[in-house]
Amino acid sequence: MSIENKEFKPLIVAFCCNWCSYAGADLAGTSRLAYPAEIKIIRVPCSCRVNPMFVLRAFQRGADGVIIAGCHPGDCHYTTGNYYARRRMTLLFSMLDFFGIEKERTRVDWVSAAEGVKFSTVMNDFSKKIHELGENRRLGDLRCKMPIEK
Amino acid sequence: MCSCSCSHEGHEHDHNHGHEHHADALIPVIGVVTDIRVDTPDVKTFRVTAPEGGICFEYMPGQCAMLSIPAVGEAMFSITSSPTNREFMEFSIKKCGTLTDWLHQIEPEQELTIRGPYGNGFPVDDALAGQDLLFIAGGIGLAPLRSVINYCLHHRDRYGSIDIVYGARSSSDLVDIDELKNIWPTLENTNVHLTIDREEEGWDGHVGFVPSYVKELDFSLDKTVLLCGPPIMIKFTLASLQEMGFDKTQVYTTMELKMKCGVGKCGRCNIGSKYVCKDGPVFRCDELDELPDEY
Amino acid sequence: MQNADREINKEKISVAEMAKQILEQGRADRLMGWKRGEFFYDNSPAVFENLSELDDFVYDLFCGSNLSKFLVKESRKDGKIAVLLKPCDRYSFNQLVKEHRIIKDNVLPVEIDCDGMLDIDKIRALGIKGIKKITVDGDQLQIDTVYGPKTCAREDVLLMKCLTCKDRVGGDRFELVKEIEAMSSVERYEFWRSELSKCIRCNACRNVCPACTCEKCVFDNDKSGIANKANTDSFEESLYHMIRAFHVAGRCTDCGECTRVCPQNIPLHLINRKIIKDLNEFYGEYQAGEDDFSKGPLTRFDLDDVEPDIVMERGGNK
Amino acid sequence: MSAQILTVKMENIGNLFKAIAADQKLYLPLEQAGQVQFLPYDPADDSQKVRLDVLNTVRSAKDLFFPQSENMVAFKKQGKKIDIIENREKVEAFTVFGVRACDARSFDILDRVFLSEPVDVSYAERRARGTVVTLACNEPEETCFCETFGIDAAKPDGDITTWIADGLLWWQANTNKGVKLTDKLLSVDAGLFVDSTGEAKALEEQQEKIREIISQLPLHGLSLEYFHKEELKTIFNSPKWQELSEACIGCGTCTFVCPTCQCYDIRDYDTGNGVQRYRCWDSCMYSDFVMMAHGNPRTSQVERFRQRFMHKLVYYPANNEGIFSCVGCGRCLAKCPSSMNIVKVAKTIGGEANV
Repeated sequence: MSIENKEFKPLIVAFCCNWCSYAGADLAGTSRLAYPAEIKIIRVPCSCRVNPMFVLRAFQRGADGVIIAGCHPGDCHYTTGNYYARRRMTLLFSMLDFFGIEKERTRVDWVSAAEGVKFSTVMNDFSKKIHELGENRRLGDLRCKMPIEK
Repeated sequence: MCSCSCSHEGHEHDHNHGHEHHADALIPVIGVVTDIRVDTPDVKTFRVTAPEGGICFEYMPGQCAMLSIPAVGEAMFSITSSPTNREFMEFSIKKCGTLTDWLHQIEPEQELTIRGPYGNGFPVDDALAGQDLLFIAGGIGLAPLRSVINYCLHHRDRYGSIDIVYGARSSSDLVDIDELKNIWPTLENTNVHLTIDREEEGWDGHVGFVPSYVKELDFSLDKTVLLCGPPIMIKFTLASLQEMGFDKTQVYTTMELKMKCGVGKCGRCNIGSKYVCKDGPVFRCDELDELPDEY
Repeated sequence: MQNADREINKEKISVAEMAKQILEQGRADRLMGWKRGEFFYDNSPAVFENLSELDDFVYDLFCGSNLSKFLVKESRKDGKIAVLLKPCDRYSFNQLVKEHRIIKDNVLPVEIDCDGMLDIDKIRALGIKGIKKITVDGDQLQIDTVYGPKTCAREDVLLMKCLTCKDRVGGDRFELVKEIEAMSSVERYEFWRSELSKCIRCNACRNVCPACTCEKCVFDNDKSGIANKANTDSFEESLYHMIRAFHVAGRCTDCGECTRVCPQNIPLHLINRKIIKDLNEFYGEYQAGEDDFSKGPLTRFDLDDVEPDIVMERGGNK
Repeated sequence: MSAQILTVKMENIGNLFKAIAADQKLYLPLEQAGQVQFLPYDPADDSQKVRLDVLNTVRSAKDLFFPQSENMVAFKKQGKKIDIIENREKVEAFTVFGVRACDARSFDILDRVFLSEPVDVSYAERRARGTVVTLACNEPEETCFCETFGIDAAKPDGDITTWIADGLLWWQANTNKGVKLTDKLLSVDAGLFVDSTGEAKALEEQQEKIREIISQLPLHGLSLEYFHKEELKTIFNSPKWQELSEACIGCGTCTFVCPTCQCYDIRDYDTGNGVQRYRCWDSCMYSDFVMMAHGNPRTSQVERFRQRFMHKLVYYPANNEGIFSCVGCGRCLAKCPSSMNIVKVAKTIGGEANV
């Protein structure tokens, strides 16, 4: 495949907590702050809802980067969800790094409902990183990328 | 000459293989669901034709076909229609798993994939020829037998008397087909005996389980029996028949196990050394005795 | 380690004698131990119900398998079952009790000594074929083979898990993990590709793992979308092992069974050890299965835990 | 058939591999991360390590004819329409070198399944296009019992048989396919082989040596006499299955390393661009093997364990003139996590004959 010749259009999956980050995204939108269109937001009830399987699943289906955004520690709608998510994701990302998956492809950030500007900055920044890294080839299912033909 | 059954558009064979070319028995063809009929609250009958009309392949009564919706599932179903019907094939399917749930919510014109025919079918042209036939079915068990009944009725002169005993949990669970109510009972030398498990308002027919009803009906012992239904019903009906004096060699039944390939290679549907998809699904009851009890 | 209601070999009698006494004195109805195999090295886990069955009982240098997982099923049967636990197996046992996977009241744990178990695969890997008999001679093994006598150092053919035994002062169990961490990202990727592409998805690592006791595994669940039985591409080779390692994170006692049983000799324990090493560094030393009550590191938290970007800052080349 | 015996010096064996690999894929027992597998040989890659000293590859040679996973057909769904796209991989000619006598016999056992009507197309194509070069076993292991099945490790079957003796590789073609490959190699490099027909004393001595070793192996004389179809129900109902299966952890190791296990699954994978239907090895040891919507006829590991050994020792022979579905390669003996295997089963169930 001649991916080099084509302009790289990344696919970024952002798991956003319903109470803070998703509202932050809303605020960014209503404040007319731009963030890249390649970021696909998946709303989750809490950052803690993000099963490590979700992250791998996103990579399987062709994501080039995965970011999880939740309430700031201490501000979780369910009191403690993001604390668990923090431990879990730290460990997961470290493990992925151990497998040789570029560590810049994964990220966790805390964005509150009032931080529309932060949401836009974080997403722009993350997207820039992924653009620099290029296509994810180490952790993706080839079958999902190639068209089925005879 | 390519003898495979797949003849629809878009299917091209690579004939450069020369002498090694074989039709791939695992590759399906397209079938179109042209009509869906609700038979009972959880049974629907699907009418399937080839895209250009007509049946998808030749088959014999009692044989099966693999139906599939890609990415949903693939499963073996007995062909309910008689091969004498050249216009369409029918499948009576009970809602009980992933694929069947899906099939129950489709609408006409839906395409599915179909491959077959698989299995041995009933010995309609040899062992059954010239015999008085007794069909005993319970619930969805009528599906495979319906194909045989209609085949025999089509070739009426080749067989003796035909008796059909059919039972279900309730009157609404009796498969609601035209033949059962309006055709079979009216035919000469053909009797239909219906029964339901429990008393019900508005039901003036027989009430009771199939095994005991069969005994009550007190058939003459020279009949050949074709038996199909849930495993427990088969077991008790067979016991009743033996009590009446029938020999196991007179009774044919069909088996059901998990199948994947349909051609006796994937290793799944064996009972002892027999594969249900290839050596069955029709077994004479004395043959089953030689097999281990694992079904 | 909690020692209440446990059998401990105080009088230093042989393990076979202990097993006999337990059944003889009716302290348990059944006993889980090891049964002599076809050769001298292929002992199988087995349940003994009476003294005559104990004729086949064996406890020697080839009883590496961890019996605690069998108790998930066995402790749900009628009667009491005694189980022989080597020091390292106790951790798995505790962990399973903690997770309520073993019904504690139905089990009599019997603690037995162990000097390290041998790995027949390692002996074979030295090129020693047609093995007929092994005698221990100090630090050396005398191996009688179809092709004449051979020797090797005992240390070289110990099971992986015995090299860094938790109950002895051993080597640094994170040594290899550190080596891999020190590689560049590409090297790490190449290392795991080469190892994991050997995987035949036989599920032995999962089925033997005392921490893998889900009633229905996600990889067996057709509705999960990942229940593929074979590795049809490189992603699946990795996915299976990533998910499996992560699912036992914080619960893995580092018993080493996954690596012992892998027919392709994939060093699966390295993934688990990486996670254990991280947990220790981030959240303080923790040994799963040390006791049967404490909360694991992933089921608790601190307000000032490290942030996930610590991964960016530490270890390895970019 | 040509009885011509050719030799090539072991130090020149690389030339032989290069000559074979010149116009087709050549599979050799190569080392990968410490394990030996049949992998494609690349003449340009010096880092590849050929291991002719290792007896059993973990994955048997059946992988080359019946791969662990292969695409069958794909579908595209659009509304109510379904398109069938045949995208099975085209099989090119290939040669596999270094197959042992047991694995070579396993192809005959698989043939009886996959080449019987209806013929399995992809297996048949691979069989037709694959040339099997076998290698005699100079150093059999204690786990070997191929002799039980009438297999001669000193003279394996295959399109071409080879031996290593006296610093030489001895080469003898057995079939038309074997002769064709030999002729082609000679046409590429006339000096590749030396004709040693009539001077095969070293070879005969090596064969004698192998047979001598085999007669001394611990499993020599293992008898499977008890296992015949007349005893099917007795064997099936034996109470011993319960204790035999106790240690079984229900993994698929034995089935996946076995050269004769042939069960497969057919699965669909939704790639997002279409649905790929593929088939892959399956194991009767798995709990979902015969699971269907209305239940599972084998609910415990006892039944699953019994199925595997009944299939090998009773069911398969009942359908195939008494031929067992086992070749005595010893992989299950070496690889089972609980050290359960067909020999233990044979000795426990078919007791008397083996005391």
